[in-house]
Amino acid sequence: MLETDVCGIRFRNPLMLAAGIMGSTASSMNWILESGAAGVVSKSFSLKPHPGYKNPTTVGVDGGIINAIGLSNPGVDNFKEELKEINRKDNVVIASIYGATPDEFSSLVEQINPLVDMIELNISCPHAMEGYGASIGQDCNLSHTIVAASKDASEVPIIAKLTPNVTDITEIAKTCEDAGADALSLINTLGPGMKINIDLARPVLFNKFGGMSGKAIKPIAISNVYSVYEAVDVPIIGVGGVYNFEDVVEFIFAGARAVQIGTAIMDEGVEVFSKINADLEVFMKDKGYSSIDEMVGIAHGGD
Amino acid sequence: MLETDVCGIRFRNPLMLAAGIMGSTASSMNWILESGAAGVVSKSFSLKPHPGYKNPTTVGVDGGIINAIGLSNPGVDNFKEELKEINRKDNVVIASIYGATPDEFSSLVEQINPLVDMIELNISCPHAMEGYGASIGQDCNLSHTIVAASKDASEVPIIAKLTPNVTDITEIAKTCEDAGADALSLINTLGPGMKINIDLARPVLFNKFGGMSGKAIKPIAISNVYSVYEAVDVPIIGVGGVYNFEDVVEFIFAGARAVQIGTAIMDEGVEVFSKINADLEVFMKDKGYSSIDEMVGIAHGGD
Amino acid sequence: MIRAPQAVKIKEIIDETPTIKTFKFDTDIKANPGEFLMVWNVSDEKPMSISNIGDNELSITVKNIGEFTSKLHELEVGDMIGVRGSYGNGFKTDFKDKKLLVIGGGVGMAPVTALTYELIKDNDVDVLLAATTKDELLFLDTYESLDVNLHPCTDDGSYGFEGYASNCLLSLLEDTSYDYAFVCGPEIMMIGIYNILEEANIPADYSLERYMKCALGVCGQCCVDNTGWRICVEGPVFDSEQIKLIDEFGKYRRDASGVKY
Amino acid sequence: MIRAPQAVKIKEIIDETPTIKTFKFDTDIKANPGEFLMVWNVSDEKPMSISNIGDNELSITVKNIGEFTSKLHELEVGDMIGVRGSYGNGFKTDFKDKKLLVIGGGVGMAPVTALTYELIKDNDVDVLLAATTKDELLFLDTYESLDVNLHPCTDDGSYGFEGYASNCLLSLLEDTSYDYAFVCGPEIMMIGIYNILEEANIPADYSLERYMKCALGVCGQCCVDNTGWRICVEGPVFDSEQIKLIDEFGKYRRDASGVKY
Ligand SMILES: Cc1cc2nc3c(=O)[nH]c(=O)nc-3n(C[C@H](O)[C@H](O)[C@H](O)COP(=O)(O)OP(=O)(O)OC[C@H]3O[C@@H](n4cnc5c(N)ncnc54)[C@H](O)[C@@H]3O)c2cc1C
Ligand SMILES: Cc1cc2nc3c(=O)[nH]c(=O)nc-3n(C[C@H](O)[C@H](O)[C@H](O)COP(=O)(O)OP(=O)(O)OC[C@H]3O[C@@H](n4cnc5c(N)ncnc54)[C@H](O)[C@@H]3O)c2cc1C
Ligand SMILES: Cc1cc2nc3c(=O)[nH]c(=O)nc-3n(C[C@H](O)[C@H](O)[C@H](O)COP(=O)(O)O)c2cc1C
Ligand SMILES: Cc1cc2nc3c(=O)[nH]c(=O)nc-3n(C[C@H](O)[C@H](O)[C@H](O)COP(=O)(O)O)c2cc1C
Ligand code: FES
Ligand code: FES
Repeated sequence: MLETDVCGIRFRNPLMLAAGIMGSTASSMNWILESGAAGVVSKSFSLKPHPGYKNPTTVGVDGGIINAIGLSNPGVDNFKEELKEINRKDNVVIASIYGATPDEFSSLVEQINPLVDMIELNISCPHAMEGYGASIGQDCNLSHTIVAASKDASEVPIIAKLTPNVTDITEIAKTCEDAGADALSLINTLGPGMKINIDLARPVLFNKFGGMSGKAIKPIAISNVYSVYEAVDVPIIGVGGVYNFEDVVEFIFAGARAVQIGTAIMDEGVEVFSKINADLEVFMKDKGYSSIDEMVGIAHGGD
Repeated sequence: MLETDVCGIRFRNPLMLAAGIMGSTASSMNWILESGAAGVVSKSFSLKPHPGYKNPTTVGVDGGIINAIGLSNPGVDNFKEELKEINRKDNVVIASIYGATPDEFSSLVEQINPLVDMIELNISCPHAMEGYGASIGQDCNLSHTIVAASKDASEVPIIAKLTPNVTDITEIAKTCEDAGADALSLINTLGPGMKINIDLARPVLFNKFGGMSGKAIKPIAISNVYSVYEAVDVPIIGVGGVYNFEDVVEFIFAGARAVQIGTAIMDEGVEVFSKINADLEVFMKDKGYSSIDEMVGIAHGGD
Repeated sequence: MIRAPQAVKIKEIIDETPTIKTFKFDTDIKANPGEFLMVWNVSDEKPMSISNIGDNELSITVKNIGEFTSKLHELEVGDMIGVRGSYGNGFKTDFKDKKLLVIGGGVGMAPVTALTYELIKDNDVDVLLAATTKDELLFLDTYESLDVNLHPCTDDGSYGFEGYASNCLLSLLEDTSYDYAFVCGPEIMMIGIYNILEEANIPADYSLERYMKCALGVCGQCCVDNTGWRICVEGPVFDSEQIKLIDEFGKYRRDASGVKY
Repeated sequence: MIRAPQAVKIKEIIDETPTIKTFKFDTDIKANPGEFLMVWNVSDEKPMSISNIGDNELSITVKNIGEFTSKLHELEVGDMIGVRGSYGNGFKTDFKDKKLLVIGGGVGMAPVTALTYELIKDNDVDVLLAATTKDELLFLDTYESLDVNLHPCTDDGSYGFEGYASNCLLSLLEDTSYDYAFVCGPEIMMIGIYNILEEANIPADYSLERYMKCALGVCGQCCVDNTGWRICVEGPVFDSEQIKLIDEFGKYRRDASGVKY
């Protein structure tokens, strides 16, 4: 009863791994799949290897963490070797990619198409270098060009991952839909945020600013999913502070067809996937829901 | 040693009450002043009485609350009676006002000028009616017009209160400075956010969306203060998730000359002001700081 | 205390009087007598005192006086409502072997009834049960079966003492004195009672009502003059010493906009 | 465990060898042997094992091998650093009346030294202390004063056994067997030791190093093939059964970009 689909791609259950969390190696992603996730989104990678920022790249705050990993990755050539080792049987494998230009995106898309079921475009990382990440997703024109170029080059569905750090997320969502995105995932990390150590009188992160994730950002993510659901027709994947089955239901009721889980793994371990699946099934039986499909967006209905 | 000043206005200590929290009556504001705050910002009021939204107007979430009170207030005529009763001796009394047009703002400013030490413009409430609150503060032109009109009409310093719910807060900050704002306060509530009750499958707030406040938003507030400090020359008042002296120091190091406290009162009681003042003094002595002034913005310095 | 509504299923509805119903539901919310819940029916949310505290079970008792309360009266067993709380500062309960007086007017009997169950364990309790007319005497049957000295009182004399609660109180004080009293009812009634009890030197707890929004102590909507106390945190119950400082008691209150009336 | 750096003041610095220093500081962070801290010097942050666990006091022992570690070596008593942790899964310590063998190579003695203090309380402990040369034998004086059977070993024979730690281990195994062993050192050394211990059927704990970023188990930087385990959560210490499943052990690792080398 937990099956769902996102633009025609079937998921055993609505849970997948969020980009950038334990997603750099086939080994860790296979472990996550064995732990109950129906799909995995890889760490975002680019054409060339990139070391990311110096440490500290993460710091804990009330209700979550802020991070500025800086999109470190071994480059597409190395990453293809990882993608090949992911167990695709019954699982959905999604590559997250990033770049600065339409050409970079389409080149990445072409190279990985045969190895994955879907491709997520990271146009939303709030601590990327100038020209990357959210500097794309905060600009409608840039977003349109990048999504359109990726879609043209792709044989698999394209997901545009959105940043909440804009004045109006529905505008960008509609732009991405117009440009051909098959689905949207939201939200990437919030802010940016900052943590200052008061004894050393310095921002903790090497990059000073970092994106916020975890429980604290869930209300913002839910609100964004709810708004975007009313603005677009393409399916939505909810991300941001999912820790338990209640959170999953909240995202689905707001309009998501599936959710991604990241920071919760820090607190709950990889067991979080099987735990949520079990609890979600009990909830659905209790309430008389027989499919995820019938639950999607119902918080919009009525009065 | 706790004294500070914001654009020439002297505060006994860097703590003041944030707008909209226990700020609807002279009685409650006097209580807050007696509890150790050096200043109070009133609930935002408008020309005419306004009942705000129906309940639920607040709901708890991890790390804080989301609210959509909807700017309820008894109108300027009634509010003037409250302002007159606030004990101004050694205290800083700040009126927060809102409206939709430059005329509304300047009319409010003129009426209350004699009763207050400063005026804060609420151009940042994320759950205000269309045309009010953040719909002003998310638009540079509107912000400029409103701030300039208020400044023209005012005999006391004008504070523009900024919303974090924009693509780039420094842009709005610079606009407000250009328009004549004497100081900036940031941030107003974050988001908006949403809480859905999964048993009733409905957003809890009557207005569905509400602004988020409390601990959870502090990293975003710190980051915004840090960025705006590098973008403008006018003094900054930090707001968002201040619960203890460490939070105050973090804001000051990021660039704030004073802070406002709201949601913490829910968890810590009105005693939060005297507690923080006492702890802050101990911290300053321990570290050898002799004034707030020398602490402002030091997280920007060095390496 | 929870700050987001918890959905509960109404398991029993009791028609108390022509205008008052009690709703019972299971919940793990813990409460003390005098505290209240914010009750959400998906279209509005309002404060209601807890009228009975059971094992993992609470009751509210609602008088139909307007849009929200009339919608609550339409609810049926099995329907769901949202509740959050419990909020506020309740009645003093640490009494032993004392002569106590509980005074409730109309639906004001709700909070003091949860209290009475507690008080009668260790004390000698008189209850002054007031209403406009016999049919509106709330919990009359319950009180008749409880170990209390019951003094019913109706404005029209259709049952018990004829006259206002304050008159009834004066008559009780003719031959009895009390160590402590507990009062809840319309403010116009409570101010009369307060004057009498102060005169008689009987300290008491009074439960007040003001317009509520957050119930969390932040919005400031419910603050009273001149102390600034919040009905939702420092109240709704105040003792005689505190009531003395609440200038607006019995005089005025503020509506949803904050306008005095 | 804390997730944001706590500023601590260095209260003592010990020059252990020409390349290794120990830094002692007060902290309320609680730790077990084998766990590590992320150490922040305001310009970078890197993992360091806890080499000694005292009352509200921890030590780290740092070998100067690059930019960060050489900056740490410039620190003076009274300077502040940031530490967060303690992280990871440490050594097994629930042994009693057992014959145990602790093997450390170079700065790999750091984590096993915190462990040895724990083990010697209830067990008979042999320590194989290895380094390239006499001057680099870490904690030699300490171990000579401890209640252990010390087996120093240097590559160049300048002190104790002459040769690699693996040769020394083979010679020890000629006349002794052990219930359990604990190993930390360069991976090239550990793989040799692992092969010998497996052959001899001696179960053991091995402490691994991989490039660390978050140390919180989220970034995925430190995951090993083929299990996917995180060195910062499931590690850094793994037992023989687990090591068997870590294919990359002794073969390769990944740099900050994730490129294998
Ligand atoms: C702490 C507290 C405990 C209460 N306990 C009970 C109880 O046990 N049983 C009971 O029947 N009633 C109780 N009330 C009163 C109850 O909240 C109101 O009767 C109800 O809100 C009326 O709503 P309505 O829409 O039916 O009527 P309306 O026509 O909207 O209002 C009628 C009157 O009710 C009051 N009221 C309306 N909205 C609110 C609000 N949000 N907060 C406070 N007062 C409001 C105002 O005085 C108003 O004039 C309590 C109130 C408070 C403050
Ligand atoms: C769990 C763990 C515990 C450790 N305990 C100790 C200890 O007790 N004492 C000690 O001296 N050293 C310890 N190290 C190694 C220590 O972290 C490195 O020596 C240090 O990071 C080198 O930094 P550098 O800038 O001086 O050298 P660089 O020139 O930057 O690097 C030299 C080598 O150190 C390693 N290294 C660099 N950065 C990191 C990083 N962020 N995470 C992991 N490894 C890195 C790499 O293998 C690199 O090739 C430990 C490492 C780990 C993973
Ligand atoms: C350490 C870390 C690294 C991340 N890296 C990426 C990334 O490479 N690409 C991306 O699109 N999102 C990245 N994210 C964002 C997450 O995918 C997710 O959108 C966000 O963390 C909110 O979800 P959560 O609260 O469940 O973690 C990263 C988040 C964290 C915490
Ligand atoms: C219940 C509530 C009402 C508020 N009303 C106002 C308001 O009227 N005007 C305004 O500028 N800000 C208002 N705010 C925002 C606060 O002043 C403050 O900016 C925000 O809550 C963040 O600070 P905090 O985390 O300390 O509460 C309100 C916040 C809350 C929680
Ligand atoms: S109802 Fe908001 S402070 Fe009491
Ligand atoms: S260092 Fe990030 S998961 Fe281990």
